[in-house]
Amino acid sequence: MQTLAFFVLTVLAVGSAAVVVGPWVKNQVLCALALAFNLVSLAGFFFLLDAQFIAFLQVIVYAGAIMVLILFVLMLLNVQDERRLAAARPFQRWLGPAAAVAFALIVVAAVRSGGGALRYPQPSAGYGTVRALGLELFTRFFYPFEAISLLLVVAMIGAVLLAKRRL
Amino acid sequence: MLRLIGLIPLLPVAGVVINGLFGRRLSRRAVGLVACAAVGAALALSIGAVVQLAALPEGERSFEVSLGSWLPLGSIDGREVGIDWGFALDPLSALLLLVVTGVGFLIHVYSVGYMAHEPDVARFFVYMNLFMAMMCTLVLASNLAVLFVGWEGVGLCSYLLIGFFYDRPFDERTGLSCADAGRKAFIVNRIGDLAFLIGMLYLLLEFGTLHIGELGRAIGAGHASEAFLTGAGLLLFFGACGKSAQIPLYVWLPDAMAGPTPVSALIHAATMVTAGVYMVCRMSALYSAAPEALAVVASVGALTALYAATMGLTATDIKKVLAYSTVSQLGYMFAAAGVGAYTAAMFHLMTHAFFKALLFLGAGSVIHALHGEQDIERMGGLRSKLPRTFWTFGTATLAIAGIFPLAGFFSKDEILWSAWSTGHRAVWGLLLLAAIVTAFYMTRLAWLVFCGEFRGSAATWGRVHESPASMTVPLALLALLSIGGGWIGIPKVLAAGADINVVHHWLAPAITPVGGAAVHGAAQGGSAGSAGRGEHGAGDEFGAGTGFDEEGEFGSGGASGTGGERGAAGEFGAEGAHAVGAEHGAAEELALIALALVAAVAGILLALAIYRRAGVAQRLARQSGPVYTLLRNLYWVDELYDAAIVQPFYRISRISGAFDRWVVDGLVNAAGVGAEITGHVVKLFQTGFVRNYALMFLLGAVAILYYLATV
Amino acid sequence: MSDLTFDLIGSATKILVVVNGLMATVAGMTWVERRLSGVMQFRWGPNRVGWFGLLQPIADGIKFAWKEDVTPAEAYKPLHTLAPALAMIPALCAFAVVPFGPPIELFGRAIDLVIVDLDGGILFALAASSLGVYGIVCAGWSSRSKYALIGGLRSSAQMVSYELALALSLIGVLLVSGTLRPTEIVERQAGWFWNWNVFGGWQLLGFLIFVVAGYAETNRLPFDMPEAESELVAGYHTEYSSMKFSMFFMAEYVNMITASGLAVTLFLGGYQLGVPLPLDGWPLALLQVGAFAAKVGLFLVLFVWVRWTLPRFRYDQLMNLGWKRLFPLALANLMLTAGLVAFDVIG
Amino acid sequence: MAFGPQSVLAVSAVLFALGVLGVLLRRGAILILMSVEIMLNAANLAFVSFARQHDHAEGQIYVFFVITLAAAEAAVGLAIVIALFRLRGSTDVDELSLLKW
Repeated sequence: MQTLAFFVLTVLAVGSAAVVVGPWVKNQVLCALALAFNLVSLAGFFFLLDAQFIAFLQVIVYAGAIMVLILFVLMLLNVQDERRLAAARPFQRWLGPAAAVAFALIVVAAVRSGGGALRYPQPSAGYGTVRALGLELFTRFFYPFEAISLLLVVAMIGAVLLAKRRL
Repeated sequence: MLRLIGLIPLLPVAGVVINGLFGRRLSRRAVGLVACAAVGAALALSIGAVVQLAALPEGERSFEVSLGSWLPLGSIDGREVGIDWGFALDPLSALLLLVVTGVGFLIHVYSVGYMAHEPDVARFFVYMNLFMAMMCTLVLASNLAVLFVGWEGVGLCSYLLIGFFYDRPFDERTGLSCADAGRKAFIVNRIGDLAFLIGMLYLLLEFGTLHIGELGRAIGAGHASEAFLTGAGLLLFFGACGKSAQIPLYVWLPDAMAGPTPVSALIHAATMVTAGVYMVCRMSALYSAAPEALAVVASVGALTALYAATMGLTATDIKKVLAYSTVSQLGYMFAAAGVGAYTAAMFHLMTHAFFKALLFLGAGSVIHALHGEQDIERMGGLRSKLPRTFWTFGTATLAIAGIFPLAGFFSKDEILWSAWSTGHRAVWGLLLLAAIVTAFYMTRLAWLVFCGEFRGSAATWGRVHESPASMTVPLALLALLSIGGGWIGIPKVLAAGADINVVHHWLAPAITPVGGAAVHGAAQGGSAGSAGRGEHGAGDEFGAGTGFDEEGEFGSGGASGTGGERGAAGEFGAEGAHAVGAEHGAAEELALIALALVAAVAGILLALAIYRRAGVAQRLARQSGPVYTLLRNLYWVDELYDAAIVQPFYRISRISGAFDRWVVDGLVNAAGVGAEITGHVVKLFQTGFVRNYALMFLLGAVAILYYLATV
Repeated sequence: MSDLTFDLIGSATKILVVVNGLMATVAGMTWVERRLSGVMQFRWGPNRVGWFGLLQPIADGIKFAWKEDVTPAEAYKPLHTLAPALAMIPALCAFAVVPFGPPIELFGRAIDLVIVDLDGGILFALAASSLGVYGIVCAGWSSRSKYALIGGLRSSAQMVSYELALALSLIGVLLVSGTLRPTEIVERQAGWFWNWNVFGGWQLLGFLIFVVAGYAETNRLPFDMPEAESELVAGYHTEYSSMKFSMFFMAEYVNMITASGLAVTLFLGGYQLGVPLPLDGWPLALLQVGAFAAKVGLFLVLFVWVRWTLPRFRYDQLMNLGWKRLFPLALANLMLTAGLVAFDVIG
Repeated sequence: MAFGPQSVLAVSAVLFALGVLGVLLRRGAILILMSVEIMLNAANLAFVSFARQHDHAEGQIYVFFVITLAAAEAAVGLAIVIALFRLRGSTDVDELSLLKW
């Protein structure tokens, strides 16, 4: 059951990611939608991993806010399709993918050889619930939490300053 | 209130903050109001505190607060050393505190009127308030470190205020601008302060504390060698020379007159310049234990007193005359401290604060009336136009000349007497001469300004006007003080034997007299010293006798940190010659008083004789020839310093400047060139295409990852 | 039969019931809306088809089905077809966590009348509703028409802006009831009606904000920028016709119902009657489901009422309201509630 | 390969690699931003998996932070893109090779 869900999700996630990444899709709005799909499928992963709260957060913040923002910008700027890859720097074309693949391979190999557990243990009661995370967040991670909120404020101001024509 | 003394320095700071931040937006009157209010509050608080202090029994009239640790220095050879941010109020600091805040307040009020037509008043009052804060810190400091903070602070403020009119020229003879004058004052003070700092650190290393009381006890316990104490004392005294304008560091004070007149009155007459004297009295324990240092103090003081007075004879700038007079009066105080009569020094400090502030303010009023004219050659006959100023100024003149029964008389006479009675006859002689000269040039000044014919242009004469109330009222108050201020120190002989010398009883607990003997010995003007000698065996009896009168009180007062058993010894020494000693001393003292009075009167009459009729002075100047030019050019000391110190310094600076330009900068440039060359190579990587950077980044990441995964 | 199969069947039936119920309500709503608007504007509204025109919705449905389905030549086909579904699905999903009745006994098993009883149900609802925008955006973009595009743009911005206020106004309730599980939230509002969060939880302000934001989220007047017919012909669904259009249409209504359901659940005691009755078992359950339906219905009527009463906002006004009024108000409400909870006044 | 830590990590690795590819191959600034999002999400996945594996909430907390961070990053990034577009009339990063010698 889980495994089935896992495979389905994997296919969806990787596929949508490929759509976003692959230079063969020129239409940026499509890519954005694919990314949104990818994010939702990741939320599915989180559900599978008993991280309810994070899953919801993923959907609300990522799919619901960030992606909408990106879509908004795409439509606002009404950007035309991406042009073909310039042939100017060919090594970019093969070296890049090669490095990326190498990266993935190394990680997978490391994970395999690391010989970590093959199965997840039984989660403790109330794992991944809002309460559990909330407690952690406001006790041990209180200052990081405040810091991140500060970061948000700064980012907001920065965005306004950058995007506004006249202040 | 006593617990609040920590606030006294902070109240003016409030003024600083308000005026400093919003001064430009506030109206002139508001600024003045804030400043005066700040100082007024400090004054009120000080009075309250001092009253409470006085309420305490004489023995424990000393209160300390520590606002927490300031410099925890770790351990110096074994002892845990930490410096607190501590304030202390004892009779000594109380006296000066009252003088500072009181006179300071009056002068602030005066400044409101005086600065009415000057540019950015806010800045002025910010500096003034800051000065008050620093001065209070200095006075209240319970350890030398805090005192030094105040010390430097007032130095800074004095620099700022002297250069207040930084854009105006000041002295045509030396071609200084006001800014230069400020710089001069600052640098000269630095020299002294350095010595002070060194002395301070020596003490710290020796005793592991800078707390004045503890220092006193440690010294009294006699751990340190006398040589060491002498050295430290001299170092500190050199600092005092800088701050209090004594030979050889007096040169800055006359130029300090570049500042606005209230500043001269407050800083360069009444308070800051007396800090040196205060410091010496504060460290009386140290100096009393180091007779050689004390001797130096005395001689320097006496010399300065006469030397500066002579320069006052020929100066034509109204404020400079007063400046020289200040220097010489400070000399007086140091001389007093030098012969061991710290109380006399403080007494004179106080009275001097009154009449000298008054003189300056009067001068300020004159200058104000004449729209900035300062040359007495272009004044005269102002008495009719400025009656109030005239009367107050006149009073102050008599007071400084030492005419009975004005404030100056008592303090000056007391100093003379202590010098005489402690056997420093030479000091006494110098001081007496100085007294004559003082009386002379002060009379000259007063006469040239207020009497005779007006020598300025008719236009100016037309516009002369008496100053506003905000200026004349402080004048009046100060006049009263300079009349009555001395009556708290009436010597016994004049009081028909009744002992009503408040100052001494007040100050005694805070003073460690020479030899640490009978604290109240100073009651009859420095005979404390002789009482000490009585203890040393080689004493002259009347000193011991008069010292003895007070023994009873001392025994009951019992406030001296050290001199307990020695006081007793002094008592024995005094026992025999008590009866004879008293009136013998009295007769001699009366004679001296008379002599001093005669001297003063003589000086005055001489001045009148010369200046009543025009031309006499000029003829005199021509006849005296070289002497006159010598005085006129202030013994060419400035030129001497310039040639001996400043120019060589410049030359060295030029050499090292060249070194810096060619060698140091050369190295720097070499580094720069190297970087540039490297840059030309490295820049090839910078294609400007983000994705290339990303690629590089990725390659690096992969490499690291591979390393981590394999190793 | 085993628990698993029973649960499967149970959920299946529940889903079936709920979806059909929703559809029926939608159909009803179309009629109600038109009749009510008629009343408000002193005209009849649909009154030919069937008794009082009650059969009008069916007629409409048939008509939609029979219409030709036009797709613009320039349109991006796959998305253009997908968009209506994208709009519909989240709307339906969001309702899944709304408890419409108390747990009941059936075949000796307890069944709670909610499709899924999630620990973070409220979050789920928010997530689903936040996904609702994609349908509109895709529709707007894929039809390659400036009207539609602008409609899509507007709705995306509008959604993002108002979700803030919406979520913030919720948090008040969550603080009071100390859980995100809708069923628990409802349970905590049992008893007299003054236990309802809107009264007992001091959430009146939050309630109002929620309602206003809800209107914006569902693109209803006075916030129907995305389809402002006076400016953008019909906004994002300008290029749609026949069933596709009707799906948008239905999606809007389903959204309304969901929003109302959430509002009721969070603030108005869900299926609670508000008066303790000496009943239990089936009758009480039925009564409570009825109460829920009634409350939701009330809200729907309110939706209609507002639509036909208030004029449409200008876009900048909309944004100002969202960011400069509702958002701070919601924050204030949050602070207040937090304070009250901290000092044990409530919750 | 069944559902378990290793497989999930493998998936996250693949996703990350894809994100990297996007950054390397794509030219549209927004697309690059999106690829970065993918990378972030791959990291999140790994985090959550670890959290689950060690039955500890920390990993999820980090994900929480990452998401917040991503929000900030998207806001600023998009703002920059908009400014860029106003300036150059395109979001092609290869046209922005001004900052070179």
